[in-house]
Amino acid sequence: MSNIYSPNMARVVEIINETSDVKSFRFEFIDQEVYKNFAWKAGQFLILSVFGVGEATFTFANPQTRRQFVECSIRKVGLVTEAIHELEVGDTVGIRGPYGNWFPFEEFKAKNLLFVAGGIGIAALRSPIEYSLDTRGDYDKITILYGARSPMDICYKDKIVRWQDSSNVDVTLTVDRGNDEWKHRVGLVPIILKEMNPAAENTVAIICGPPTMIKFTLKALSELGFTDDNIVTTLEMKMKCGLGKCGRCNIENLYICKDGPVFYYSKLKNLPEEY
Amino acid sequence: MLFVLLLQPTTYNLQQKFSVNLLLLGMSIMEYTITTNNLRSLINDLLKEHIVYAPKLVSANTVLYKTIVSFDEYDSTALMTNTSAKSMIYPQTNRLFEFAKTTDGMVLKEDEEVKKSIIFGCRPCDAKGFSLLDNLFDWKGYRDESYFSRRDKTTIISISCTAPQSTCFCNSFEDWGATSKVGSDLLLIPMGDKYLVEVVTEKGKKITEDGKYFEPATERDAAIKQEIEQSVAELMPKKLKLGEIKENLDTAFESPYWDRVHLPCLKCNLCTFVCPTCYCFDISECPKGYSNGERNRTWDSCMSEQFTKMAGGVNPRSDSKRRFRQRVMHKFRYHVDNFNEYLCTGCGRCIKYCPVGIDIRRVLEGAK
Amino acid sequence: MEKDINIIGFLCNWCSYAGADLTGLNRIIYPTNIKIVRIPCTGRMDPVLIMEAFHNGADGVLVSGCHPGDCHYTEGNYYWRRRHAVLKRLLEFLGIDERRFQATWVSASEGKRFAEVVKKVVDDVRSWKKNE
Amino acid sequence: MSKTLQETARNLLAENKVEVIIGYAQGYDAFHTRPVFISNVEDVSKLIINEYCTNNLSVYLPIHKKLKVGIVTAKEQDLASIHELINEHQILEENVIIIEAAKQISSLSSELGEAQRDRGIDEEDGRQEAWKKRGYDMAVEEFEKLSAKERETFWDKEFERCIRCYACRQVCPVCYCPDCFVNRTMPKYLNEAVDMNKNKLFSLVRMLHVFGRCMDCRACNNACPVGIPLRLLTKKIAKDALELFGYVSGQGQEHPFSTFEKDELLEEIR
Repeated sequence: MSNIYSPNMARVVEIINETSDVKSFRFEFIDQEVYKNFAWKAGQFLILSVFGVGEATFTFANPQTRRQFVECSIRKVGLVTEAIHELEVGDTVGIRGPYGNWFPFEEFKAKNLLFVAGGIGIAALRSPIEYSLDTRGDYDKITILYGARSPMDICYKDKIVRWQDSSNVDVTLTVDRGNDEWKHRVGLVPIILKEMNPAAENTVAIICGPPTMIKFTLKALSELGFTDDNIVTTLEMKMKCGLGKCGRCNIENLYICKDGPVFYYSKLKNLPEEY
Repeated sequence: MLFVLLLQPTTYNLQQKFSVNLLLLGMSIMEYTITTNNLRSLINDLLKEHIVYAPKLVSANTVLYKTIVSFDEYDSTALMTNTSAKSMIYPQTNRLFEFAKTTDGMVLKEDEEVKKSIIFGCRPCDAKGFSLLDNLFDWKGYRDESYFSRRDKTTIISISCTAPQSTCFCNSFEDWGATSKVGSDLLLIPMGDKYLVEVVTEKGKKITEDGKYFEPATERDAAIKQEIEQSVAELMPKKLKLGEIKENLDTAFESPYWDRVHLPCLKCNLCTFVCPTCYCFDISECPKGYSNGERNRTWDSCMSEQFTKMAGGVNPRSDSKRRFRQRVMHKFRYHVDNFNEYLCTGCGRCIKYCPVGIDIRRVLEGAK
Repeated sequence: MEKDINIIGFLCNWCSYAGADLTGLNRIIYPTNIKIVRIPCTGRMDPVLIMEAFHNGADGVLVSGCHPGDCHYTEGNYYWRRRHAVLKRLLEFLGIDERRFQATWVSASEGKRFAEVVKKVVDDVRSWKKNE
Repeated sequence: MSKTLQETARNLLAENKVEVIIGYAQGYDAFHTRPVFISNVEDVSKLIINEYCTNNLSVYLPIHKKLKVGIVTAKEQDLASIHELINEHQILEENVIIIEAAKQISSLSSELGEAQRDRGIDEEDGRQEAWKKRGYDMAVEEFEKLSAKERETFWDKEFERCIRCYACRQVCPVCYCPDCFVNRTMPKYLNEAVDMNKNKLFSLVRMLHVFGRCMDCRACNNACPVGIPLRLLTKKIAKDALELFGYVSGQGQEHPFSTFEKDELLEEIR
């Protein structure tokens, strides 16, 4: 396609109900040639179009090491996501991308990894988590902390079980409000994080979640002794083009769609809080 | 001697003389003159193969770039059109593709070839806008064909300004004057009953190559040109110290200055829509029936609340202050950091048409 | 074949829609040019829908509700009568021919009247279209 | 004139009666003014009042409804807008102090202003008078005499060049909805793609929304960058309001759309 805004056609091949308002969709490109050249890295995003409704931005939920299909986990929040939730297996959508930067795993080598996810933020962290599990030998200890509002809102239940089974991986789950069957922890992510008291030495923290959670998690991490250049986060912004042209996702002169969405906190800290 | 001889008024066989001329002097003479009558004939000739956009009076006090069918529709008296020329190449609603659900699945149809066009009577400030857009739409490894397909087929014939308005400040920009050529393909400088023609690009040269309406410029013409430049420069308002302003803006993000200065702004999209350089856009869907539709790129404005509002309701630039600051900062700081040029041509439309009289010159000068 | 005219009818749920139903039940023949949209009450009629109908190619719009005094919600149609008066004048001011936008009262028992109304509207719109 | 105004403003600020004064200051040249927000006594010298004060400053009142504001009014319509906003409970009467320059600069008498403050002219005459004072002329009647086709062609030509910058909406004192119908996505009334029909739809629906609330202050007409004669529409709705319902906006009458009479408009719908 000559036009950089033209999407490639893809088909919904599988829909997984994660929670009451989150579904995971698996897409397959209709043109296999397109898919061969469609290489992404954990942390990047794509733009999905539902024809007749519009486009929206989503992160890849599966890493490049598991590329049987393209997977996105999508929460129903607005016009486009609502239309996506209406999709059925076999429906056609448009995909363009991949856009943005990725998690700098080459810089994480031989380090401990600490993943902290809040709410739907787990969708953005699933691909780096699974990528690190697939290249397990490169890193030391892997710790995952995932918090959701309630036990009903926990995504990827079956995958989490598999993550727990992997060797030398520590998974902690927490919810804001538990119920009788809930056997894991109860409490807000930053508080649980402090209770876990992970060693800051030789560890990279990778965090994603709602703005308030990120704010307090950053505070907790710095109290635990994490330095700013050992914290990585991925930002969410309204984007339309993904190409650094439409002019809305900037923080100062950086465009989240091109210079982000993955940022070291040391860089982010010096930017004004316009995200 | 030969030089003087060649400058005798010629009325016939110009083309041949030109080629001789160029050869003999061993350099390309890129300046011609054209009489008003010949200009009329030239435009009417060009109309046969091109769509010609030119300033046209559409209602009292409103002059806009419109397709013209003859030279007579061109309004030469208007100093500035109400909206900028950007919509000729970067239309407000720009169809990216059409889609249709067929038995073979979803089919995309991109627009067919665009026709050759000419923007005639463009002011240098509008023409400069295109040179800024060119850089933007070919940035970070993505070349935007939906823009360049039009841009490449458009020849811009600018006519230099003879007198600035009280809102103009194009002289604040480096190397800028009434006869600046950036972005134009041909620049016409009015000199009484004729125009001095400066050829800027290959595209412009193509138009003069035909040659039958053009005469080579004389030394006297060049002198008159200098006089005109001089007299227009004198009429220009005082220059903004943009270097200083940029330095001030670099540290002004958190400044309480923005708390005050945004107050009169009512957050309409006017300033960004009439601007020759504001490029921000939205990609939107226009459904036609159940299975067909088109996807458009439409102008969007950092002034509107919806611009950055996300589906969940979070809005990084939710209040008036942040949006106002974004516009100023983008034009005079962020864009400079990325492209080393200001995202402004000093046309002054945002000052002239702002319903609440916000003067970006004053806003910039006060920023600390 | 010449493209026939299209009319969008916005009928109130309680009177005119039932009236139109009755027309059908009684096997009264009336022009098929009208496409019916059911609305809760004429008092709830959104002018945007009327404009949308015109802009999407409708040749005429008919709004019909309960007779004054018979409104299911007691007074919805009185409010509509006021708004209609303004809307009609404004549409005419913008150049929409008066024949193209019509309003009427049809009760649930007036099946025959509904057919007559539609016939009249279709004739009016046809006569407008002819002179277009 | 400006001196008296500055003096009044200085006193109001010095006595802490208001937190901010919204007035007019010199614009980019001698023929233009701009709205200005003054909260320091030192800045009052910026305030001016002259015949170029065309903005209707009451548009800022709902935005700053929590502040105690002193507001300069330059024409009768501005005054009427403020009272309309108070009537619609958008602003609190006690938060607003009106500095009425209208008396000083316009040849119109201040009677209307007085009556406005009392809110409620009941006699037919008073309304007629107010209507005339706001300078409605005959152009609407003349325009109505054109044929439907001519009218349509006229508006098509005008709205074709609308760039939908929404300046007309933003400068309008009574267009204060936080969520305008054009910005809604469910249902999506207006597509982002700009075409003449939708431009027309926007203006028509805006006119219906401001029906009976528009003071004909000309703000939208003046704001339009491409010169669409919106005043023709505002005059038309004002005329209809008077002719149909004997209603003049800003006079404290009940809005025609929120009331009705059983035996009126009998010829309208049959």
